[in-house]
Amino acid sequence: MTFEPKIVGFLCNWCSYTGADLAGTSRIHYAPNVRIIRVMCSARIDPTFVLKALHDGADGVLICGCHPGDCHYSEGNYKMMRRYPMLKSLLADYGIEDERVRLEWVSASEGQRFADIVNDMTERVRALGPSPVKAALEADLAER
Amino acid sequence: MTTQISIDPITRLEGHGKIDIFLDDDGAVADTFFQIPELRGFERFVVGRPIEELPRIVTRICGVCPASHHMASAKAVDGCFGGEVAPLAHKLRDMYYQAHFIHSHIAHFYALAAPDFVLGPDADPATRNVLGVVHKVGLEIGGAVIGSRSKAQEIQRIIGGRNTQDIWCLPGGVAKGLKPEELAQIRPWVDELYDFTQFSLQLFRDVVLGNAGYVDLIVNGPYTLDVHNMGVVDENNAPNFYDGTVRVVDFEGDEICRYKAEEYADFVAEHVESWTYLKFPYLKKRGWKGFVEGLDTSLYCATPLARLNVADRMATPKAQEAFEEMFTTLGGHPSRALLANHWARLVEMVQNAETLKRYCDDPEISGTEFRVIPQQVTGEGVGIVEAMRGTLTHHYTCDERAMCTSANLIVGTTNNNAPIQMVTKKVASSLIKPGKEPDQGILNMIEMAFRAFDPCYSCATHSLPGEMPLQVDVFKGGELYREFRRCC
Amino acid sequence: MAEDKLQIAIYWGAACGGCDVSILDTDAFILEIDKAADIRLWPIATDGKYKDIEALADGDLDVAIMSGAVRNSENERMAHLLRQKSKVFVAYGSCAYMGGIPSLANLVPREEIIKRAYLSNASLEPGNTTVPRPRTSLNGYDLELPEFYARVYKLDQVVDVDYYVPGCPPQPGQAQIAITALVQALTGQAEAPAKGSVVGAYERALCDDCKRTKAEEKKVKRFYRPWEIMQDPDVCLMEQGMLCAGSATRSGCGVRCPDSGIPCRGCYGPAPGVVDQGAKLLSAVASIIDSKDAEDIDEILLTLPDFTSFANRYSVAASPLQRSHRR
Amino acid sequence: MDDLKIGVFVCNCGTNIAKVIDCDAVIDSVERLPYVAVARTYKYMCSDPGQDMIQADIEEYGLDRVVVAACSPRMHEPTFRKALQKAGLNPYFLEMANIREQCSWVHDDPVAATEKAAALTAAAVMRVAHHEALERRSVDMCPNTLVIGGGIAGMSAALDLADAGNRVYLAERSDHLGGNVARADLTAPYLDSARDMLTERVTRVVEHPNIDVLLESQVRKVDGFVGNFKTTIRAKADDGAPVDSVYDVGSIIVCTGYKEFDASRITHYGYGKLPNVVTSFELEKMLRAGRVTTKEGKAPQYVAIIHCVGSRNLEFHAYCSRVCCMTALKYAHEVKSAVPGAYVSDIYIDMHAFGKGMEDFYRRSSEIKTLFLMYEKNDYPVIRKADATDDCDMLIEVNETLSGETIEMPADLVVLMVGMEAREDSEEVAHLVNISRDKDGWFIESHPKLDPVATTTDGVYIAGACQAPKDIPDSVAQARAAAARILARTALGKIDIDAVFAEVDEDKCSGCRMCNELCPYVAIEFDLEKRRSHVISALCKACGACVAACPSGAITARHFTDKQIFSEIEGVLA
Repeated sequence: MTFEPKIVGFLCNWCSYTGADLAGTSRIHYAPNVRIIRVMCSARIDPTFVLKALHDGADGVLICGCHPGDCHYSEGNYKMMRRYPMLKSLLADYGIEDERVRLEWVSASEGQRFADIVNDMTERVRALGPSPVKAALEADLAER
Repeated sequence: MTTQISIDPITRLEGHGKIDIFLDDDGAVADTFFQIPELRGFERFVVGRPIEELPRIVTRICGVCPASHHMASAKAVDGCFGGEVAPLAHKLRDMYYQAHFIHSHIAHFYALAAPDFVLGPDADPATRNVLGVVHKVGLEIGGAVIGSRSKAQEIQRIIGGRNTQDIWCLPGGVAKGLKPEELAQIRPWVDELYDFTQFSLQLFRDVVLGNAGYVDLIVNGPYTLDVHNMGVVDENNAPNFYDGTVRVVDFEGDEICRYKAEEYADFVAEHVESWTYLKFPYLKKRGWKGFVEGLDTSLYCATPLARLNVADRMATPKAQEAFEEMFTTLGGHPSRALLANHWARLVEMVQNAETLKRYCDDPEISGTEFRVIPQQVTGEGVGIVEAMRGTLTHHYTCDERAMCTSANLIVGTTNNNAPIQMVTKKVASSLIKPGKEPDQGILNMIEMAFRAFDPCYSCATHSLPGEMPLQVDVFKGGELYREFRRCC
Repeated sequence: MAEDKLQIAIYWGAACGGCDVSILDTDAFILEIDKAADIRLWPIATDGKYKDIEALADGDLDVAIMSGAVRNSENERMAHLLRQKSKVFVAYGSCAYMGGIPSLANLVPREEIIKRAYLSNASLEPGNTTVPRPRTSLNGYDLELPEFYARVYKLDQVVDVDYYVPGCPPQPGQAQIAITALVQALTGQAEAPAKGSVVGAYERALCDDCKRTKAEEKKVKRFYRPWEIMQDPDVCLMEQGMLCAGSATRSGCGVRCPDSGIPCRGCYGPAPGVVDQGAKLLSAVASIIDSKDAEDIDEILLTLPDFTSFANRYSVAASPLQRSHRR
Repeated sequence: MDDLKIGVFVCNCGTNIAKVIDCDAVIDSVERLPYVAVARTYKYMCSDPGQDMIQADIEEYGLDRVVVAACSPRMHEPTFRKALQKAGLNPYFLEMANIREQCSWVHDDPVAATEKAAALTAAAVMRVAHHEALERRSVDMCPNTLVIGGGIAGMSAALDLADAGNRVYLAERSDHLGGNVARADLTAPYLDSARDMLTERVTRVVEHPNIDVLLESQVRKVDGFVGNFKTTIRAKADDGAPVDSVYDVGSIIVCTGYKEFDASRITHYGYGKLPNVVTSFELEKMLRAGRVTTKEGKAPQYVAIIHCVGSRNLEFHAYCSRVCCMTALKYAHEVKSAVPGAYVSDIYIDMHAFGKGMEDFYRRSSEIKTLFLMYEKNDYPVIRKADATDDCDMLIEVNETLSGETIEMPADLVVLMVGMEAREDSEEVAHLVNISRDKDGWFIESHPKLDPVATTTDGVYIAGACQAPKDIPDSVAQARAAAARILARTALGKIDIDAVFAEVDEDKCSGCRMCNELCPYVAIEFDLEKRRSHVISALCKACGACVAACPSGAITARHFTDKQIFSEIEGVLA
């Protein structure tokens, strides 16, 4: 059986979530692996959410916000833009492969782009295999 | 059939260290193994960290002597930046470190060593503790002990911000200076501490030297080892705790070698045994020869006594008087009498107090030029200080962004790992003989040997703390039939 | 042992001993504890018999205070034993509470730790290939060492913990407050804190107690390492570009580090209710970076290397990921 | 929370959901979750019977939380919130799982889609358990309005508001009213005089007792929130020194208009080098003066009009400027009447003749013998100086697409139909009033279809060409729509504030001030005495930036709390 990754998506309400809705209204088909959690703005995405998702068994985390300059709240997405490289280096130090966590800008009109991103990420995470986090924490318990 | 005696304060007990004594069929000691069961891996996990953070990370090797690690680390880090340090910072660090030595030595002498001497090794174990000492010498003195320790701690705190888990040193200096009002605050305490060192020496004279039995135990007891001595000295061969040259002198007083911090790896190497996590340092040029005594041995002690053994003199006048008195009593310089370490601590404390006084009188001490901004990253540094428990070496390398690329530590107590192994066997062999079964005395005797070294396995394993709780379990035919325990 | 006295044990796991020293540093308070309680076990300071602890019925100890993390099988065994014998089990100090500095080792594989210590450093015996092993058979003697686990655990990953006292080490005054609160609760003089509470610390972050001035404009164009600039002793360190974890760290330490010119590194742990101190610090610090350009942001972040060891200096084991997952 | 009762309602959406997702399987999987008291499917949950079913179940089972798994919450969240409210439940006790737009419509594997739908529904169930009752609140509404920009849009909005009896402050940067319309001669398609139209407006505005016209004035600062703004306006006083005055207003309309594209940026048209290449506005000026001539003062025999200068190309602006096509036709008429006998050629990409009367206008323009030439996007016509032997000043080479041939047209006067651009101060204005701009610099409306005059900042409206290129009727319509929106609110005297906003727990706030500068709406204030930050809830738009950034977790996002999102994470991964 092929491995089906579970990816948690955090999407801003105004652009990316609407873009994902547009993919729906346009009947653009894409991989069913991303489960979307809606937040008002990508600036609301606390890096803790990403860590928690990985801890709870996510194989990947996709973060989407409005394109730079297009934020519904003027500048919220810049906050995410700044957190992202710091989060990525933190995750690298914890041994999480680069492609498991991804930030993309998706506007309300980019249903196709959203679908493409989901497909691409699903393939990449599938190629990486299951996230090592849950297994490693369970192996730790077994050692004791 | 082999009988196994486990002196096991850790694995099945309260502390962190374990001695296995194996008896032959006749009931004589066949071999002993002193094991340290823990490792924490500081040398590895500091790699990749900003090098200037190391002085605030490695302090967690030991909560009993964090200041020593902080200082050795700070100096190694200075080296990584080319070594330029504000001259005032060196003075302040040295001053701070004297205060740390004083409170650490007070704690050791009064809480750990004094019970043996003040109350006697045969006293009821229940009273052989610091409270027993206070009762015997008087409550007033007990108050003075606690007060002096706390003053020395407070001096350290005022100078460097904290009196434990030190934070103060930065590359090129220190993070804060000593304000005139702070100096004014500590000045009277320094005088009181000096008086307290004189009081302590007098107490030692009265209680210990006044008792011929004790003197005999110190000078002639089983607590001697024919191994060499290591310590840091200044240009006059007087002890220096913060900075200087490492000098190694054999037990007859001849210099074997001296080296600068950055040369340490040419002179010292560490031997590994698979049955303990703690390594065994030895003099590299002589090679590892096993746990042997004698002029040819490559083993050495790094203890307060060893420091005075390698020194030709003390750096301050009152300490010099005390030094002369001690070695005269011990029958000459150097001395192999391990129990004289307690006395050596008191002698050192005098030098610490006198040095503190000198700094208080230094007109530059409350200046503001306490740090320079490093201009270059040179990538490697070795910092050596004398920790309370022996010569402490930190060696770091870093990349051009000043991120740590390697770290190597040789810790005070580690230096004494082999001597502790050996004295353990020596004491055990003198106590356990065919037909002579071990009793409660084995505890006291082994404990006294350990206390002479004041070993700190927190430091040594970069993991475990504190003083030595002990338990002796005697096994015969695989069965436990005697057990003796004590925590210190 | 007097019947009406509280029965207390104090113990260390993988610790430096600083926590025990912090209790000793409460000075005269120790005598008060001594009055109110029988200290049945405290390796650093008093006599106590491990076998006696083992012989106790479950719950006979009123309080067990354990410092240190769990690094090996021995630490874990003792944690279980003390938990079993005590009514109230306290994780004391940053290591017990969050893994502490020793849990920085969780970012490194166990094998590399062994390798660095015994096979590849500057002062090893030339040609050494020996490494310590759990079991050694030597001249017919069997010697054992506790098992060195793959990673460090904080105490509540191993046993059920009732209360936490943060700090590396806990500030003695706070330790005194925490112990007093527990003693009063156990003797019916006060209400017990809710299970799982952090005691001996405040509810707000360190900035609340920090005397440095804080301005509205908190923007960072580049970060400075503490040695790179001379700092203004009166102004918020973050505003001077120096990473300081104070805003993401519970207060209670007495602000000793920032008061002495050294940025907070977070030893008192996260503010109440926060899951991961590091993630919160990250989120806050990133937010005040003064740039809207991805490349520029990368440039700025070059001035803040190894953020992870600041984010979780004392709390790698407590972070959601707990350890490196590199394969 | 122990006695929570959650109802789960899974919508089939006819077959939209049910044809891919096994809704009964979703019910089976969520029924087992804690607190779920009832779980049902229905054909159309949003229909009246569907809503009735939810309301009946709320009553029958004593439900206190409701999950609807259906379409996007952006579609029907208000519908179901109302249903809850009608049944006596707080509307915020609803959570929707989006199993249509983000599931049945995008996945074709029924098994995977059903599994995902179940996960999304489980997440909604776990989330809704942590929902809190939230109440909307109302505050007084100041009836005054600040209109920024005295063009046709600004004046039209001002008049409607003032006619209703409300005070209007009309701030204009320049020394006169009228904006870009004041630069035009006639208007398309009826060739009415722009001047006449404008004069009527300007006179009424200036004379209106309820309108304060503030010329040579700039808005410097906007504080406060909807219904209660404090605006600082800097005016040039008589002696030239600037004076700041503060005006209390409840609403703001931004009507700052556009600027024209700088034709010299397209170098190959030779604007600025070839003297007889002019912009549309330069032609307007000639028309207004009643004299259309070449630089040399001669009447042009050949006039060529080139469309889409700066618009509809890859290099400059991809968008259509909307008014140029019809303006070009207007020029065809006006040139013919100003220079009888002139040949007019009209070189275009596509002829955009949308709107009332425009197609007729196009036809009439053909009838007056305008020569229409069509060129391909990005295949620009090339203008060169004619030879001395030619009877014209310039020659324009066009790859004409209808004929498929390359045609060379004579020209004495070339008119470039310059497109519209966002003004260079649009970023500054956006900052001032806290609204967003799109990638071209146009202000963004709240909803492109349903809410075209409101913005993301409540109480701030946009009208006219500052929002996007627009002609006069559209600008006026939008302006008057904005005025109507404001009047609707001032009529009530109170305004409702959304229940969703961020809150600072002062017992946790350490006063670190990390959040102080983060809020785009300046909703966070710092109490210097208490040393605590505080969110002005009426200003907060609930983006959550400060919530995520607060290093000590002292700020909570109502309806998007950490706990709610954590449970959602657990839910999607369960």
